[in-house]
Amino acid sequence: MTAALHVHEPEETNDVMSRKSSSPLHKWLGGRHLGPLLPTAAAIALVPAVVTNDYFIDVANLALTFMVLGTAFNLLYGYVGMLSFAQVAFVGIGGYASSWLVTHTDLWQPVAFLAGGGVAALVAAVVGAVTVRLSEGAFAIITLSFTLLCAVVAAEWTGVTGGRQGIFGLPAPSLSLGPVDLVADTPRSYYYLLAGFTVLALWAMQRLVRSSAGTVMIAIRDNEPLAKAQGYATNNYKLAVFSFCAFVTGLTGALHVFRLTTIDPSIFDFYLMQVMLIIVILGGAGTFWPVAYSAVLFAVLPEMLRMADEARLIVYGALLVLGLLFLPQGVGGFLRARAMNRQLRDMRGGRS
Amino acid sequence: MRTRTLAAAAALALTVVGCASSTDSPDTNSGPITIGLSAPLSGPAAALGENERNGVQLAIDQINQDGGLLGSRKLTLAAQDNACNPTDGVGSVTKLITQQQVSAVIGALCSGVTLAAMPLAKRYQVPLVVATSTSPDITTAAGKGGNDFTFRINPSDATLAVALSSYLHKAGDVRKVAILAEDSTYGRTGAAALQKALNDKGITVTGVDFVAQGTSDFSTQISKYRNNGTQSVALYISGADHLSFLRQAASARLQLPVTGRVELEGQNLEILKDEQFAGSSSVYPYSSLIKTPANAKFAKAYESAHKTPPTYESFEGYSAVMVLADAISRAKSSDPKAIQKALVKTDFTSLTGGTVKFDAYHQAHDKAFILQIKNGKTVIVSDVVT
Amino acid sequence: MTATLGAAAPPALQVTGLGKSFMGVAALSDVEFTLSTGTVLGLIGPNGSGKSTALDCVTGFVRPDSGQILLDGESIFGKAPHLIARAGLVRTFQTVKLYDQLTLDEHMSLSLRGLYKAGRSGASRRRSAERKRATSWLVEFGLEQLRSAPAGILSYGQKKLLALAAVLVTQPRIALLDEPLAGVNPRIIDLIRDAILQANTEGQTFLIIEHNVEFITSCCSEVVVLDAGKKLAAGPPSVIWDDPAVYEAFLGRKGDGHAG
Amino acid sequence: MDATYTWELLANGVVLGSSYALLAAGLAVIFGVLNVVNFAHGALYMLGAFAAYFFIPLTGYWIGILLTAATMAILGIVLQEGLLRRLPPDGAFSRSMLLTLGLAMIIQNGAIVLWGAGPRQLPEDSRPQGHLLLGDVIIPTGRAFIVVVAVATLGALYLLLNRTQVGRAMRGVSQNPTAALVVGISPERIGRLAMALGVGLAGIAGATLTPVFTVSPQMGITIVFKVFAIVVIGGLGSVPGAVIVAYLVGMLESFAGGYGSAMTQSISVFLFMIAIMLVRPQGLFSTEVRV
Repeated sequence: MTAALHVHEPEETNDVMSRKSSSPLHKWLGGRHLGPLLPTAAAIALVPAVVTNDYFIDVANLALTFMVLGTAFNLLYGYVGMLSFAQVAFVGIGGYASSWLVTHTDLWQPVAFLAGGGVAALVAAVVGAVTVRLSEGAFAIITLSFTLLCAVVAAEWTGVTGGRQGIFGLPAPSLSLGPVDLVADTPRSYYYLLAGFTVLALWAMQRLVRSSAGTVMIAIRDNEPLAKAQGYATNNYKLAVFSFCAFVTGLTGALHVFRLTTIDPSIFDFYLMQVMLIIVILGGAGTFWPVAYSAVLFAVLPEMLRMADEARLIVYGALLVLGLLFLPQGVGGFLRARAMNRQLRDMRGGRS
Repeated sequence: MRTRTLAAAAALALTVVGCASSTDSPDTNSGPITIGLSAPLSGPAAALGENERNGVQLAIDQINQDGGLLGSRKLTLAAQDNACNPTDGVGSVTKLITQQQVSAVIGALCSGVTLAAMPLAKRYQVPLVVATSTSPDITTAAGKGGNDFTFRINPSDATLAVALSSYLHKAGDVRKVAILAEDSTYGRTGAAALQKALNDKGITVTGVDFVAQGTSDFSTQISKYRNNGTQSVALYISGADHLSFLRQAASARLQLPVTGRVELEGQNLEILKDEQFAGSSSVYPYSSLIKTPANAKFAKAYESAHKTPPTYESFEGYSAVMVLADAISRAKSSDPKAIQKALVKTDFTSLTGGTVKFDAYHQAHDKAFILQIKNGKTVIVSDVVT
Repeated sequence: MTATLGAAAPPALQVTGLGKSFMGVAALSDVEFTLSTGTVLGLIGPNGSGKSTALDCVTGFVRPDSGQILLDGESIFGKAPHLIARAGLVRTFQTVKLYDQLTLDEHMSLSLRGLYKAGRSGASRRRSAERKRATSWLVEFGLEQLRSAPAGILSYGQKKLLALAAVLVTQPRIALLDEPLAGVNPRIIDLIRDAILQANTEGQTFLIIEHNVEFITSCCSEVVVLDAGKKLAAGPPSVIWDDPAVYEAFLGRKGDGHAG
Repeated sequence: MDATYTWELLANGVVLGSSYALLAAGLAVIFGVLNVVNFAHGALYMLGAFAAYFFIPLTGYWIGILLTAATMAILGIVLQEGLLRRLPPDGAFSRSMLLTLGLAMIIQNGAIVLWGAGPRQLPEDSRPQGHLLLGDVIIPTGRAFIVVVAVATLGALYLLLNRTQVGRAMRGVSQNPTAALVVGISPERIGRLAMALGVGLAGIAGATLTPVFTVSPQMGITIVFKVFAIVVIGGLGSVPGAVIVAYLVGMLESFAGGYGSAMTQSISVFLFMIAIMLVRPQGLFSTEVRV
């Protein structure tokens, strides 16, 4: 899917501004933007060493899942400006596709997971082909309806989805390498699997937003007509990013349901979407790491706020409203604005 | 930029570490015995989960009043919300077992969550007592099916459906039945079981409609029943929808008896008393009208605490605790594995007068009841062993 | 990019019979004009006369109902905006459009990457030439100090300058400017006028919508007057101002309608 | 299955369509004038139903409906002044969508905390009694009232939008944001009025259903998505389009459910929407021009 992003692009950035040169590998990995990834990866790696209780490992598992889901949604909404309510549908589609493949075929699990992402991307390409050209509102509502439709199909298409009850008893992902048998059948072992995937996914997504295609994505969000007037096939970009995010989201969904060992139509519940929205809005739409960290916060927060779901949703709703009113750019946007002001002061200082 | 990121990463690590430090130390030989409950306490099924929790709490209070178990060790309840979805469900059960160190888990009301909880019970070797989930797959996987730690005390829908269709067949005046079920595991498995049982008895099913939970308009279905020769409507819907359907049927003058899994109590009963629903019946594993001393005591205590008669979920929650208490006493230990061994040998008299004994698939066979409305009152027509 | 432009070459842009209606109301009918290579064509008319609609039709942002639009003799009628832009028709917008969160440098390079075909062929020599050109425009407009600042912080006039620079740096076949002077102070008007004249001297072709009479008179070689969606008059500026019909259209309808 | 059945389905479709029309018209007004996709519409509809649940036993049916409409209209103004108007202007469109989503979460779950998740019904003596007989078709009075209220309300809305200065200004604004200034009405006033109308209509829709259905905090969840679909099919922001499509969808659902199953009924509107989007992405009655 990323290939499509490069239809229009040379493989490297050619900003007018010259950049510090570095080794080709370092540059390919992300160059100067690699910075935040490394400490984050280190923190992720540290968790199993300090957390002894399985339950908290499971909370950490959820945090990693939210990190990828939130970041993928951030890519769409924060960077390209597409308010897609279909993300939760892609979680479900990836989950169902991989579950079906594992329970009905002899496909190797990692391949089935990737296929789950692939199916999600494929569906996204079809949905996107119709919707990316529509107005913001129509896009939001149609992606929302698509999610609702997915829930109905999941409940109805009993032969494939197991109906209301879903597909259950999913086997733990395993990998046999000669004498070594790796099985992710406990929260702890699953954590390693998820952690590896999360770091990889974060790296890929951050690589995308820092690339020249990423600049075009921001351009589309900030002013789509201008991007068109500058010769960019904005709909193709939107379609490609939509599909790419669906792939990442679908793959995350696959890993999520195999951790739960079951999938049923409740995967399409609006709750997950609400969580993704809050993560992105309060983290700061269009800022990469603040959103990733806010995902961790909103996975851990329910543990700190010991309250019923209703009360928690009231708190979330209030946070959403207050955030939009008083911190419209989120924490990330606030920090960025502060950094920018400092930079501007320096610039002005330099001029005088 | 870099320092900020480092700070954030450190905060992230600290948050998780902070969580980890609050782990309790296990203690299985003295102090209170903790019973875990995973049930929906929020979302559309919250009302049912609340009923179950009330039943569980009542049982625990009664046991504690009578001096507790294993020589005056008190029972405590650890309840976790599972919101009726597997994500929260797995979290709730993992938390009960690994953090709150429960001796056994009761749950998880919604079949989908129960199916997700079963592997956890097996992995951590903690008994899971299923009290209200209806999916037949739970029993298939339990006991001989491979999951030794799962036990179910509520009857399967298939047996209830067979009992109901036998009754309808014998009663003789209903030969065409429409099924209206909610779009949930409960509704779908119930509807499928009843459809099969009715067909076996030669009763025609004129149609099966699955409505989304929270559906408020049933006018289309009501028109259909009025016009396609349906003689009775079997309901597998719950909560607000149940009442909603009955009211709309009443005001649209739908002259049909209802059957299926109808709660013939409370607001429903007010509507069903009317002549237009004459001959309505229901099959239920429980009724507050059951005339056993144990049940009378339970119903009275429940009603004084909650101002309403106990529901099916309250009964099952209460029973689950009682079955567990019985097993703990016989095991002479609050160790989960010992409780599991004792549970297998359960022979316990239920509130209904039936017997709770687990078969090879860890399925108990308590009594169920055919209920009917006569002269504006619910009466028990017959009971069956499921 | 055609390098050979002999006497027999078709005009840069030829529009004939252009029509467009919204909800049955004609916004444009039978509009025609011709733009020759190397010239500056002014498109004027009272508010709501259809100038911007005409520009939108030509650049593909609005799909015209009828007519013919030829760029160097080839039809671009009804094509998608980004394809028309890549073909060499590059525009600015009446309400200045920029990417608020992107830096000035990023604006320039996005514009070059999107539009300047040579920029994508990867010849590093060419790319460094582009880079130099971008820098020189920013210097010329006094924006070089702010090149790594996001465009959102610019003043209105600076935004207009940046939007113009982003078009001119790509050296498009035709630059279409929608009211480049509206709302900016005299100092910036001078900057913009000078930039347009300088680019024109270097061979740049322009189509400009503008209200500033003095600017039109001094910069345009040819003017087309639109009124109520129809072509009212055409000719060199000096001739046009003497046309009584034009005079009436402007004075008789002053303040009528809303932004068009 | 005969003529009576068809007539009965038709009558059901009209009743269903009337509810949808009230909701969809409100949603379309808010979108058209304020460019806000109101995610809280379902929650406000639920609030309207609860308001009527409290009012009707005290005041009777008709005054109860009026009181509900007035209360909800005031709530609309409060929401506009207290929240929507205070949104930062950049990117206001998606922000307003998310703001109303947050609002919906608060109202929805607040109602559960406040009133419990269980269903409530009006006491027997507060409900409209009896039923109408049209030929062989039985229509309960409460359901007939839905149609009466909807037609009267939508008629009044039509007059307001087409015959009054402020209404014309509102329609003008939906096509061009500066139009209100031209006729000399402040955009703030237009915004307040739009929210008052939109939320008031949602309230009326909820109120008319109170005597017929049960009232519960979850009642707004599913219906709001359906109404969104209706507004999209009608052409975002087109009030007449929304009303026409609402009745069409009412019919469609009634017949899809009547001759198919409840499941065909519930997905018919979304399939209809997808079909329309493929053929006419801007909706059936849209006046929008998009590239």
